[in-house]
Amino acid sequence: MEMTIPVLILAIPLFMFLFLGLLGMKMSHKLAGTLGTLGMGTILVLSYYTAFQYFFSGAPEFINAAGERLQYLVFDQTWLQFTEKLVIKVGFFLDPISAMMLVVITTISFMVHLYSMGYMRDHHGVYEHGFQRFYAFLSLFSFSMLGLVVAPNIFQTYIFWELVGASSYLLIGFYYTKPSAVSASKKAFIVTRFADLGFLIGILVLSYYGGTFNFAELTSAPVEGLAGVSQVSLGTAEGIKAMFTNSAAPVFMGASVLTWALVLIFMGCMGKSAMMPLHIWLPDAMEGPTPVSALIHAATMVVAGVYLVARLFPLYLMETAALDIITVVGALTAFYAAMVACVQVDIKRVLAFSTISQIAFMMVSLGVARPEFHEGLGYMASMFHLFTHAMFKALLFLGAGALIHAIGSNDYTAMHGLRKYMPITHWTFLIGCLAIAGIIPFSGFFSKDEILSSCLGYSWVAYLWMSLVAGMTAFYMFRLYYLIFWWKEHETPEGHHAPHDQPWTMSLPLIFLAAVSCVAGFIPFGELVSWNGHPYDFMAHFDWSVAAVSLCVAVAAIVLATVMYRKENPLPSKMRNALPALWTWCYHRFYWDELYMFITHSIIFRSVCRPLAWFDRHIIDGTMDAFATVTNKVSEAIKPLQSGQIQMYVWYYLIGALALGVVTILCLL
Amino acid sequence: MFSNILIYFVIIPLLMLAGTGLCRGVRGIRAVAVTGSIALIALSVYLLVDYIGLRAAGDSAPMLYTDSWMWFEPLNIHLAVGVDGISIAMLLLSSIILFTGSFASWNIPQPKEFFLWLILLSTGVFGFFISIDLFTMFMFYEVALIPMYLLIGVWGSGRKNYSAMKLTLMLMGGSAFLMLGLIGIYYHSAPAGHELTWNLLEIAAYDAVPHGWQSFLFPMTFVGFGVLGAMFPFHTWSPDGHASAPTAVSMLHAGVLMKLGGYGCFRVAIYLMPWAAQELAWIFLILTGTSVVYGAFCACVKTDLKYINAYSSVSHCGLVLFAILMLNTTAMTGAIMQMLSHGLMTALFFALIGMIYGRTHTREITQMGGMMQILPYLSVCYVIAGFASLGLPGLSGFVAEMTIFVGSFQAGMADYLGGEGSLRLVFTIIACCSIVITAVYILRVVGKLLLGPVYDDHHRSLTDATWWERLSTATLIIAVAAIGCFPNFFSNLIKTTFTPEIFTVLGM
Amino acid sequence: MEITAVYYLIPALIMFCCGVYGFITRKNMIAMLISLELMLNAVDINFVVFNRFLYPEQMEGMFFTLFAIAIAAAETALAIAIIINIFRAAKNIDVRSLNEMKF
Amino acid sequence: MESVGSIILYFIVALSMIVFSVMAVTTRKILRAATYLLFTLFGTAVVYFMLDYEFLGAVQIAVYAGGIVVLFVFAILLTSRPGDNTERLTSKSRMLGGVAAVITLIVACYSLVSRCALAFAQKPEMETPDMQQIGATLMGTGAGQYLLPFEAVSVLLLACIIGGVVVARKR
Amino acid sequence: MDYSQFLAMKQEIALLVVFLLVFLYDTFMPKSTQKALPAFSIILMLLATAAGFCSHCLGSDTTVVAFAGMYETSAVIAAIKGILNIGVVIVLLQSIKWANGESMLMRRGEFYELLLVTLFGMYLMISARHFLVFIIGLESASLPLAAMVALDKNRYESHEAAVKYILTAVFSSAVFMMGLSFVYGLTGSLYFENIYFALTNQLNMLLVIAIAFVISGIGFKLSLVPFHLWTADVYQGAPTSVTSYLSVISKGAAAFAFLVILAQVFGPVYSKVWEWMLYALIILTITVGNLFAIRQRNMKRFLAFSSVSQAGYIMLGVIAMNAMGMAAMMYYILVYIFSNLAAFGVIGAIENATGKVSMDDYRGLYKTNPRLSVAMMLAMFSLAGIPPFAGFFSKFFIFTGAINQGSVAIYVLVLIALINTIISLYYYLLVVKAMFISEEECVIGWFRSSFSERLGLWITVGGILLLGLVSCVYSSLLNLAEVSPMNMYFMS
Repeated sequence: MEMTIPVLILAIPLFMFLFLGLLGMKMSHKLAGTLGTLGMGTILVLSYYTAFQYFFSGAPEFINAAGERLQYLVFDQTWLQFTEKLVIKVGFFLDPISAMMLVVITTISFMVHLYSMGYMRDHHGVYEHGFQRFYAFLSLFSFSMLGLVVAPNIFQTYIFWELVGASSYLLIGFYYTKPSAVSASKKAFIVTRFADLGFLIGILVLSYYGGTFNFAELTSAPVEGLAGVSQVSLGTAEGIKAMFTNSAAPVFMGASVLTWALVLIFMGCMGKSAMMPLHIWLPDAMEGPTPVSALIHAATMVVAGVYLVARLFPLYLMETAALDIITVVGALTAFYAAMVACVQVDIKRVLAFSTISQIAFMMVSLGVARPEFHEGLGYMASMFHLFTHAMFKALLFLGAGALIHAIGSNDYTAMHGLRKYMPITHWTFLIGCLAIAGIIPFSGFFSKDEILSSCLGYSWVAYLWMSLVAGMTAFYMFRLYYLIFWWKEHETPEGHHAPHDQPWTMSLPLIFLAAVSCVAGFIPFGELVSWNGHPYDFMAHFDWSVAAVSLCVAVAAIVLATVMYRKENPLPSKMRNALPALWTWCYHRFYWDELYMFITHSIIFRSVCRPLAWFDRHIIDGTMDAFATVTNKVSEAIKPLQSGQIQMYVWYYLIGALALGVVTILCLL
Repeated sequence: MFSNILIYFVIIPLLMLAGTGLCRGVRGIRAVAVTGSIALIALSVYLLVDYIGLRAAGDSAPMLYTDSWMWFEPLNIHLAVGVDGISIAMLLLSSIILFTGSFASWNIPQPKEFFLWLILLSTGVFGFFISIDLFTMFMFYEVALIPMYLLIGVWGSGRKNYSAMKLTLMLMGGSAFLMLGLIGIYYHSAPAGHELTWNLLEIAAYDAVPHGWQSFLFPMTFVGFGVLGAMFPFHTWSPDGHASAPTAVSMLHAGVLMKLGGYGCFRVAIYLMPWAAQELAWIFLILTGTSVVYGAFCACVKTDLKYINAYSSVSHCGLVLFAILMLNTTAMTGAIMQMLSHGLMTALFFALIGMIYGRTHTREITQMGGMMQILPYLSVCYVIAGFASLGLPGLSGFVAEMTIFVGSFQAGMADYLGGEGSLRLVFTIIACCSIVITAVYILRVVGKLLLGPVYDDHHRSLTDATWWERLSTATLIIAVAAIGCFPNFFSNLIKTTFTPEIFTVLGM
Repeated sequence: MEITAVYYLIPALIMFCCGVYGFITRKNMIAMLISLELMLNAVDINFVVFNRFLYPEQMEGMFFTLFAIAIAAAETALAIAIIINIFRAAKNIDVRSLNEMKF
Repeated sequence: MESVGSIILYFIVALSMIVFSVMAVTTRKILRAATYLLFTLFGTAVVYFMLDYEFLGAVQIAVYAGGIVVLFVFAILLTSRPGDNTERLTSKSRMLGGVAAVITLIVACYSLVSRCALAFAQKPEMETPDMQQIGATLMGTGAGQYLLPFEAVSVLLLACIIGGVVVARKR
Repeated sequence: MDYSQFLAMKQEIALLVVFLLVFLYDTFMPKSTQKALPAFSIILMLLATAAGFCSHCLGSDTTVVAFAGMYETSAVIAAIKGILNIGVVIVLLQSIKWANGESMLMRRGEFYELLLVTLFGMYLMISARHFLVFIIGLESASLPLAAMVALDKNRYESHEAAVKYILTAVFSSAVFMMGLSFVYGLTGSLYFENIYFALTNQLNMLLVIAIAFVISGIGFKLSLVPFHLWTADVYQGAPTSVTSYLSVISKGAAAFAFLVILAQVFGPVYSKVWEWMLYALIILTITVGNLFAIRQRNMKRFLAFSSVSQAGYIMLGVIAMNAMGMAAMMYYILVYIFSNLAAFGVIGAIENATGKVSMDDYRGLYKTNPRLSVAMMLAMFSLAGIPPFAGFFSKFFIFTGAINQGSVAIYVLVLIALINTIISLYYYLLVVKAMFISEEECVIGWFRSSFSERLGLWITVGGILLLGLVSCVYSSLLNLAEVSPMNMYFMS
């Protein structure tokens, strides 16, 4: 494969960022938007081409005779050399998941670019302030995200990981005059930064023992005869494990060092993918423009954590303890987020918690994946779900964006009964809901079903738990759906136009994504993506009993939602009154934010920073000043020596001379 | 004497001094300053290119362009010059910051005196970086320190008298220890039968300082330079000093002068006394490791922009010293890169703070807000500087910090696995934590100062950057980005310093 | 009974200490000067005694005393001139009034 | 072994020297102090005679007793006004002076006496230096001869004369 | 009797000739020509200096011992005398305006005569190898000074200072001579050489007390703490020219004489007795001098305490007991002469023009008198030891010289001294701050100082700038020191 296209995939968005960032203000809004979109379109085409090449060209560097998909290193440039072995390179790495991610990212990104052309202007067609900047940041994000997924080494991942964090910061804080947006962006950045600390230390540990940053060397074995081509191999991971075990300190605080490294790396993933307890930034991140939420906080960036775990999956397989931790964290998060999503009022928050929950699904899926069971079905399921989720969640977000754009509020109480006014939005949103609820034949059904299957293979507790969460997902999504589009007749406030559907730039992405959500389930994903590249016939492992059960659960949940929310009725408030404590806790998201507020503000800020600053000013600086003060004081104190009386002078003189003599005598003789 | 290129790093500033002294009008003075600093930049770039060429051609001497002229014959004091990659990087840094600093003080009152002192200061800086003779090094070091007093005292703001005095006294206090250390080194510089020498390279080659003396002289020199490197607990001059200093002085001081500390620690303390550096590193590791997080925590609660940045400098410079003490190539490379990076970005910070202060007449972030709407150019620059400071990839901070962390971790693990205690490891991890805290205080400032609604409506009438301000900040941003995007170039440049000779000297 | 050196040295030392005492306690400058004379005189005795008792073969101590007397005379003369001078300016010669300059 | 007469003479002289010096520094009347000083100086001269330094004794009487004391008396008469020829000493200054004097005395005496060979040396026989010898020593340049100090002290005396004149001159 | 021995005393004789000529000029020349007396004496001094240098350059750089060991001169001694001469010339230059003033009309000639005699006394102190000569030198160097201090008849402080000076000086010399009498008792000689050999096996209480008394006597001249208490009062009261003379020349001579006595007389008991005494004295001197200097507002008094602490630094060259220390000390004295005279030059110029000597009056001086302020600042920086001014080099070399002694204690001592430089920097910077940083209106208006004052300042500023950077000064001093006969007495 030639280098040109991969280079372009990375270069074009970077160029667009610099171009729009430096010169955007000089050009018209429309031009900037169009250029940005065109640029993204180009990348879309190139990425599709690349992915197509990878999956379907059958070239020897991509697939071997046995039909196994290989990893291919397109290029690898030294960027910064630490030591002989530890070198950060910037490269382009193709394997099933990165090719898949290329498709996901460019698709959603392009849709969002297009959509924003309509979204980022008001009803009179006036573009928002900073429109060019918006496109510049979108380009920056696309660049970073693409760089992240094609990274051939973990340090490049980390670099772009940070960059997506920064672009996320910039985009969440896009409405920088709004204090809430500012604080939300800050929160997002700092929480993920904290998680990245773990990631960084994890990298340090891993690279120290592994002696490399390269994924290929960490998890894969080179393929004979083809430069830059390798294949996922447990053997290599075994080798890494052996390096850890053979070293002098294989155990640290009760767990093996490899486990520590992997858990620390997972900590980074938790931050990025909003796993509990580092999830708190994601709901707040909804302060950003909705297309941003769709792109970054639903489809792409937040799944980077999942992606990274998948990247290092063979290593994780070496330490199942780490995988168990992932499973537990994922399961708890999934349940928690679903609980919270059931009672939220702000539609974007519902979607945000739904995102958390769904990502947790993917995590769980990775956590339960074992080669022993269905040849690592969970891995494939996770990636599949990542794919489908990206599509339908982006769809839902963009739909929500359309609603917000039409209504001017995030609150469903201002919506209700919009189905007649905004038919396109309604139908696409419904498709999204069906997909996420896991109704056959929409895409979510397939991916979720496989996740549940793999859970079953892990333990029945996990299976039941995740099925419950799946049911809750269906419930809250349809609660949302009904509350937006049904419940009661829409009341347009005085002096407002009745809400209506949006221009084509916004509708087109909705329709496209809805269409994808309808059919994506039928993609033979197992053929394309599996943990070791081995093609995987997923229909062969399709567990119809699991599917039936989950379908039943979903339908039941939908029915429940229909009963409760289709028409205005007192049932919801009754339920709420029945369990007031639970409702309050859920509504306040189990007070996580308050806890964090307490920790950061009262403990770190008040009890660490302030005392330290005080300590610095008064004790440390005080000591330094004290040298001066004491000197001055002493100077003042010995002033009487110079009394002006010569008789005192000679007295001191004589006593001094005698003391000199006597002390010397006493000391020396 | 004039055939050596390095000597021009002192001659040009001296010519600038003369030129400034002779000029009458402010235009002339500006012209001298700008011309001179451009000449210095050109010279350092030429030196850089030539140096790389020589290294590529296989010249593996520890220092190139070495030359030595006898000065005080009976004491064997020479005017000895020589550079390696580190010095070249520092020279480049200094000339860039002098250049931008000249622009940042475009409209300073009493320009003649100001530039005289400023250039005198940079004479000291350049002299320090080219010297390889301990005596001349020390002399230039002190030359660079004392103009600070008048620069802050006359052109400063706030509690300038107090700050100027404190800064000068504390730094001179450090140099008092340093002087003792240097003289001590001199008297143990050569084995019996050889002539005592002040020459760094010769001392390092002899490696004759007895261990007992090393454990006395190492702390002396390390603390001596460490004070200037804002090592905890001797950093307190830094917040006050920077807060009171005029813009260009803050830039030069934080950007270049504080680097003298780190450079000196490396070049003198560690290079000449490797044994003590290994044995006594733990004390200073604790101090510097503490100062990394400590400075960051303190910065979190400050509301004066310059104080915040000063504490941030404490944290970042702490990282420099911290990394130097790791005694491994990677960490040391990282330390030097951090010096470069911190020099540039902190200069950028101080330039911006000065520009904002010049407009709003306050540095309290509680008194400002929404600057992004009023001063978009400066605000964007500030955000970039902030990102550089918190270590965003693509800007200089990231590469430096990562190099340090990787290197330190290697050293820490080597210690840990080698059964030599886990101090390095623990403090590496503590130092890593600074990346989070840095993010906290940087974003806090960005949030309060630049974003959000406009705090004071009087600020709405402010005008954005003038051309010289744009030039000054843009230069720095380009430099920051250049290091951030092409780190390997700088890393390799610095690594050329770690010739095999140093490895044997340091026992690395 | 033998009159040894110490028989002369102790009175000389006592004389010296009287001078010290007088110098420190007297207020009148001339009285202080008188005390100083006592001290110088004591020194002279010391030299002479050492010379006579220990080193009779040479005359260094004696000559030192001789010159010391001359020096003492010179400094007394000068000191008295200065004291008279200050008497003119301040109309008294109380040493405690010399406190214009202190601290 | 000394003669009884000389021992008695010694005690008279020593006692009077001590007594008069104590009185010189304790008397309230300044003129009396000068007089006691004179007695002390005479005592000293007698000591010089007893130690066989007749020339020195003569110089002592001539210069010290004759010159300096007269100078003192003139100065006292010039500077004292009726009524203030007595002075009162504060107890503080007495204490300080006493402490200094006593410490000096103790330290000096103890260290002197501790050096036995020096303190308890017996008076050896010595020829009284005659005038010729003294003159030659004063004018010679060899070892133990004092031409240089002699010349130097003349410069000093000249300078003191100039200084005295310039200080004492009214304008 | 060999009177040709006087020929060994070339510099002293040249000085006496100058003295005589000045005396004759003053006495016999008509009133109208008296105004030229200062210039006349300066020229004569210059000639004498040149003669002194020449006589040593022209072949006789070997050591000469005259008067059977009472007097010694060598290249080093000639050099230190030459250094003092240079200082005197500058002092004379700076004092011209004052000496030609109204109040000095009757005393102008006496000022020069007395000054020359004191200088003669200092020469004797330096060259003396016999305690009688030394005492005479000491008295010649201090008694006429008392008269000089009293020269300013219109100021009461001047009289007060003179009384304080003469009474304490005589007291000190009495104590000194008491110490000497003990030394004589112990060794039986007043010749340095004899004492040196007699002391080789001696160590007793009497000797310690004697050494303490001797040190106190010279410490008085050098104003070492606690023998320094007269310093501030006398410096403040004396006419500025006399103060500057006292602070540099008298101190420089005493320092060198001190070294001579300690090395050539008490050398054998160096490490046993007086090394520790000097440690204590140096620490006390530097610290107490600094502590007092901090609070001073009167410039002369301020410089008095500054000179007290400088004396402590000078002593570092003595304690080293080696050629490097000696050279460093001489170099330090030279640089100190230039730096302090620059400071006194400015103070004198301002005092002559406006009568102001308070540091508070100096506030904002830079705006009214920039050149004087810069000269003052350079002086302060040099005194504080800031490069590239000469003071830095002298401090550095004196520390280097001291550490050459090699014991651990000396490192501690130097460290204490170095820490004290920070305090001293503080108060020197106070002056700089007053002149440059204070934003108040200066009470001292612009004035043009006289030619001689400016010339003096130019010379001193030139010295401050060049003495350090031009390495041959120190190098040649060190070369001289290394071949000097005193090396025999230094501990190897």
